[in-house]
Amino acid sequence: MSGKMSMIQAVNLALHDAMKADPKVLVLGEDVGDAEGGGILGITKGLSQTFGASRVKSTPIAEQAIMGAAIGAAIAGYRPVAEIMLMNFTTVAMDMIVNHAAKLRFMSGGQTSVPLVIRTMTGASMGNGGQHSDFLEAWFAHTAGLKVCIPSNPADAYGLMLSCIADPDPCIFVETMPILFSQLPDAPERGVAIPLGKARLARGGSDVTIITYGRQVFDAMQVANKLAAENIDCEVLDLRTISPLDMDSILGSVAKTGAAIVYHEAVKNFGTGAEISSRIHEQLFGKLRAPVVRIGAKFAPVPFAKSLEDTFLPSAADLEAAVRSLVGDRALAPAG
Amino acid sequence: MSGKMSMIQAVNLALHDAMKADPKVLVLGEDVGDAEGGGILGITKGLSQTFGASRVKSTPIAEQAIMGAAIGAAIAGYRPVAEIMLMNFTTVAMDMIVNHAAKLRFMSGGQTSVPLVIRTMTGASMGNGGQHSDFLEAWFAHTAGLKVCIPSNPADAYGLMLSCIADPDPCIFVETMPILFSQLPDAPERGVAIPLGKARLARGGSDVTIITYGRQVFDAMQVANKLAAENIDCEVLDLRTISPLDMDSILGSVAKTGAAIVYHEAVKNFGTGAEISSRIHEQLFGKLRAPVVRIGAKFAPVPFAKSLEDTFLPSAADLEAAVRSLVGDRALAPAG
Amino acid sequence: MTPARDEKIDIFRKMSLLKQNDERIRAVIKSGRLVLPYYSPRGQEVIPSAISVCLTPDDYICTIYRGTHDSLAKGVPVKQLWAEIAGRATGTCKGKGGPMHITHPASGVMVTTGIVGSSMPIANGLAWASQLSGDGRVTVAYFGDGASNIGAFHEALNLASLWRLPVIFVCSNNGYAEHTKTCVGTSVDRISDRAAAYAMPGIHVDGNDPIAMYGAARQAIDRARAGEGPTLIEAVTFRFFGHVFGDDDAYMDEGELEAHRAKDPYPVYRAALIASGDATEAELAAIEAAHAAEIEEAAEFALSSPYPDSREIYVDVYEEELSA
Amino acid sequence: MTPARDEKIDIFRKMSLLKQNDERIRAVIKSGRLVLPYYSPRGQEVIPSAISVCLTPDDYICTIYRGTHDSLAKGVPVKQLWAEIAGRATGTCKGKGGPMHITHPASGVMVTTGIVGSSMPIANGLAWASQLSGDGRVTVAYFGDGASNIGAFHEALNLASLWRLPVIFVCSNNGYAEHTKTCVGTSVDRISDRAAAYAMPGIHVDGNDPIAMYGAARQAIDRARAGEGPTLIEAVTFRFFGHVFGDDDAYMDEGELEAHRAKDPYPVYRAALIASGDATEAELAAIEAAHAAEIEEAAEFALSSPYPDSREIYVDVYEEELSA
Ligand SMILES: Cc1ncc(C[n+]2csc(CCOP(=O)(O)OP(=O)(O)O)c2C)c(N)n1
Ligand SMILES: Cc1ncc(C[n+]2csc(CCOP(=O)(O)OP(=O)(O)O)c2C)c(N)n1
Ligand SMILES: [Mg+2]
Ligand SMILES: [Mg+2]
Repeated sequence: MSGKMSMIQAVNLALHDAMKADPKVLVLGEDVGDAEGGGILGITKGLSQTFGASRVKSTPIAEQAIMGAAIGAAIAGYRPVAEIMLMNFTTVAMDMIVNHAAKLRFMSGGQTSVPLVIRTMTGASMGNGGQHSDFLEAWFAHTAGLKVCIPSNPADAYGLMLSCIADPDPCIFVETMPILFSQLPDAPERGVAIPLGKARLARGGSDVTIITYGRQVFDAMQVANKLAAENIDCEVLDLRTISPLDMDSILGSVAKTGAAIVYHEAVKNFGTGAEISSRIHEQLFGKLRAPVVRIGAKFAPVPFAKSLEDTFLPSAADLEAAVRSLVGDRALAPAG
Repeated sequence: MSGKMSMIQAVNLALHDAMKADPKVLVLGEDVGDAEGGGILGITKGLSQTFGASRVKSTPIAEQAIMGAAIGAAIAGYRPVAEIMLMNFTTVAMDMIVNHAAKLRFMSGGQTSVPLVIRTMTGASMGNGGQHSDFLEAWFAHTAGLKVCIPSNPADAYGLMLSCIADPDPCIFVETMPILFSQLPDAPERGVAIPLGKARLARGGSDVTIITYGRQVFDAMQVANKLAAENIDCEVLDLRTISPLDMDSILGSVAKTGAAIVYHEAVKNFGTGAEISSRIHEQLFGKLRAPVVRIGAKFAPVPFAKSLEDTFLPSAADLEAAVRSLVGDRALAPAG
Repeated sequence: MTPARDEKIDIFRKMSLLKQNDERIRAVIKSGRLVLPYYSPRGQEVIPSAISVCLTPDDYICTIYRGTHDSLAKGVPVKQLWAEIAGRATGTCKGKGGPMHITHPASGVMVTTGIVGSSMPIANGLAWASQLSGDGRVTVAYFGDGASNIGAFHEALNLASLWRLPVIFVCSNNGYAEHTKTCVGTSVDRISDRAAAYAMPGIHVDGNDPIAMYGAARQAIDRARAGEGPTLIEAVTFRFFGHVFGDDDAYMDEGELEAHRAKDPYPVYRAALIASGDATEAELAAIEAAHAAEIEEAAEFALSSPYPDSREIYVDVYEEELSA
Repeated sequence: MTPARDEKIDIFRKMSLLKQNDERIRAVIKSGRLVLPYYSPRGQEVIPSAISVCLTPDDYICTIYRGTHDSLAKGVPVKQLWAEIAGRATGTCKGKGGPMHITHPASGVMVTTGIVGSSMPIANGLAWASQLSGDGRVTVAYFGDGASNIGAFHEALNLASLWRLPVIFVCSNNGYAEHTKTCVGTSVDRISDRAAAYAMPGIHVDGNDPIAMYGAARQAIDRARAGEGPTLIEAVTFRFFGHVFGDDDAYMDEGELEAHRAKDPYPVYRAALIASGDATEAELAAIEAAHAAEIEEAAEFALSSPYPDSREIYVDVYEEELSA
């Protein structure tokens, strides 16, 4: 892996490579065809031209119909990648996703399976306001039968998308809007899948474990690098997959550092940080210097005004303060 | 409070009393009118006859339309109580609930408000299978702008319903099916509202705090009573409201007992127990004898077969084992 | 198009199986030997029977909680169906799905849903797969009159029309959605008229008349198989035992149920077959007797089958078992 | 019904305000002084202008992200609208909602939604409230052609018809849903024909013709106010600046945009008013000049207004501030 690429290009490349490798891979969603511009951000650009309009279908604005078509085709042996343009719009298709895609394998006693991928985007700080910015991964992680991943870089986006498409079960693939556009390291290696359910050690460290994913990985790395100059050594785990959680990596890291922060963009209350924090406390009770810190967005809808959006979002400054406070505790903690 | 009543009667009475007290209170949903039997379980029986068919409206099977009508009427000054027959059917109305009802006050800068109540039922152990039994309260608790309550007895059901109707914000009121039918203590006192966000001390105790709600309160009381004979003294907190959480009561109790179990019917992974557990660890770090135990359903869709449904559900036996194990720790724990 | 003599007998054969199967299920529930939520389709035999004689075993259906008839008519083995509604390991779905979620891909029964409206969008996907692979299959989506008022209906019919999918939308209009009369929830007199909103043919048919129903099914299925796209069929019928087993009928008009039961399509069709000379009393009686035995055997098989092992709760959540 | 002379001028007055306001917003975004997602309704002035002259200030509307025109035509003060899209504390919603969520109950602008299809079910609720209270109000739900394919449309129109709600469903068919041509997402040629699926009148009208649009609006509003129930209006129009500010137009046919811009309803109507003698050039110029000044002032007001205090994140989540 080397060079840079945008996440848009990386996902586009993954879809291209998957469609080329397997004629059963399909793409559907609003505006996804090339006649419609190949997706509002161009993520599906070129696919309908290359693989034909019958495998890459622009749909009406009808997310239940989109998900239904994807579910049915998946049951019949295809591997559809369905776009729900923004994560907030999954709300109009929750029945299809949760009552059907997630459950049909189980309810059929394993006779049918639903190998589909839901691609969706979200993220605050774009000024899109209350109905276009929510991170709802906690809902899907609470739903047995679904897998959820949120990549933070082009190589992971590419590799996780390949894995999602190859996976025999429904996967939700969340693209974080503010990091979709710029050229980022690392560009993917063609054909290299990244396994689901495995976190990435973004930075090794010994003092505090920062558990994060998506755009927040950048904040974490920034804070870690800044504090390294002060001899504060953060370990950064990029979860990549939210469900299933890579508990081995999480517990291994926190057992070593003795302190953990879960840092995500979703609202903190009842967010994924709660599950991660609870599991760490359950498994490492008595081995932590301090309680696990959860940092997430404020318990409010996403506001429009820039000033409020900034307040709403968890920030690198919040993270830095949390690390400092945990490291302050370090001195006071009993040895071992 | 004294005497017995069924939860069905209690909710019916609350709706009746609220409609009588305030002509702005409306009821809508599938089959809710008396021509349609007054609700599939009779919870809305007599209301259309007493208050007129214009205030109590049977609707098409169209949960988005139901919620939309409730939201619009609420904005215009009414207090609709909308039934979404089963909690799994909220999946077809999530946009209305989450993107609209929950957010319109905030997004309008406080100019509009949405004082509505969503009544819904759910619960496994009725043999209704994968699409009719889910507890999804974690989703709604993760959504700023909503309040969520799950009563465990007729007096609470009555009093919480009055509070939900009077509340200036959207409330989700969850009726737990397996405990709806039988005559239970205590019958409500007419006109007595139970405040939202306040837990009920179902049983005082000094050894372990069991934090629970809904049907699981019965298991908790049964276990507590059984263990009392062995001098194990459980405190049982019936949360009544899941969001906002009554952290004062939770922390006060756990600070006293030094050990806590969160026990709910929803799937454990990413469930409400995670939030409660994390908060306890955050606030009472170093003051717990053992990590907070979370007991919830297995990470699977709700199965049909009775044998599997029993395996799926968290049980009094699980709870009892957890209490015993926490009390075993008590002996070993440092004093204080 | 009218059915050939063989097809007429086949329709009767299915009707006999469906009717007796339903009667037996209700009897077993009543006896207390089984506990399950049961949405009897009794009275609606003609619709899936006539449709299924026009389908190949490979064709797909998506149906709903009231779909026992639809599944059986499509070919789900009676034993496995019984074992499933009894929650046994030998059921179609190992007991995990239950009566509302019968699935049996070997018979083309791909999805049975408990969520009103949801059979239609998924049927589209199955039909899309057939269109892509050119396997010549058609997909039937069964649903009720009440379901024609939910958003999924609209989205699915629009998409099917745009994509010219080989799918047939079969609305069994039985006059009620739970306890709500069709006219209370449905703003239009004929649900089949809604087809025009999707530039799709809509057929209104007496769903209790096997010959008319066969004609409607043939027309729609031929059209779908020819690649000409979807059809909406509204088949008018009635359910004889309320919404769910145990319901009262207080919400019905006085005498309404009795009037419909008096026109029970089963004896009417049986008598017609004999009167027309298509069959003899003895032939039909033999069919019925065979079904009675088959159903009896299925019930016993189910009731004596083992319950699923509790470990099954961890199986089929994902293909690979994940550690909790 | 045709508009009286005063009403004709009022329609023009609104069109002038809307058009210039849109031009100014785009100019300010282009200049970099404001950053916001902006869905220009330029080209669609006639629809809300003609409708709004038929509404009272008390009447309600629910509109969508492309609803700036709709809000202004209904009476939202220009200053507060500008402050809202600029995310300032002085905005209609204290900067919390932003351009996609303009709300101003004092003008009857009750909900502006960013979710396709969602204006309709909520409009029903407002109309239901009016029906209950007998306040005589009507509610207008604005939405696009693409929105006519989503489930909420179907559910809302069915309910409105059943309950005879005083609501008018206004579909601005501008030929595209984002980058998708109407015919790719909509199976029926005329969206207004879908009204028949709900036993509701459907009106197909040239949404760029103020007189025709006025007639359609009057008819529907009078009907609603008389308690006769809802109407679906399909108003054919075009958006001159793509889906969202900054879009390219690669998905459009060659020359399509230019052809539509050449038929810009604003100058056409302006010329017609003068030609018919309903107004003089000077009168109309004076209206325009006044608007130019008003908008200029609003923009300055917005740009010089303070940002909301960060404490506002905790306010309006609930009526009472809850401790996190
Ligand atoms: C989305 C949703 N809402 C409500 C229900 C509850 N429900 C189950 S069956 C039913 C009535 C359906 O009526 P219809 O479509 O006419 O079919 P029928 O039962 O008459 O065969 C309702 C409301 C549901 N299962 N799904
Ligand atoms: C449920 C939902 N799906 C998708 C979107 C993304 N989206 C925003 S506007 C739009 C196009 C809407 O087209 P139309 O209804 O014709 O209105 P127009 O924008 O042309 O005025 C889409 C797909 C959304 N906001 N909501
Ligand atoms: Mg029905
Ligand atoms: Mg449009």
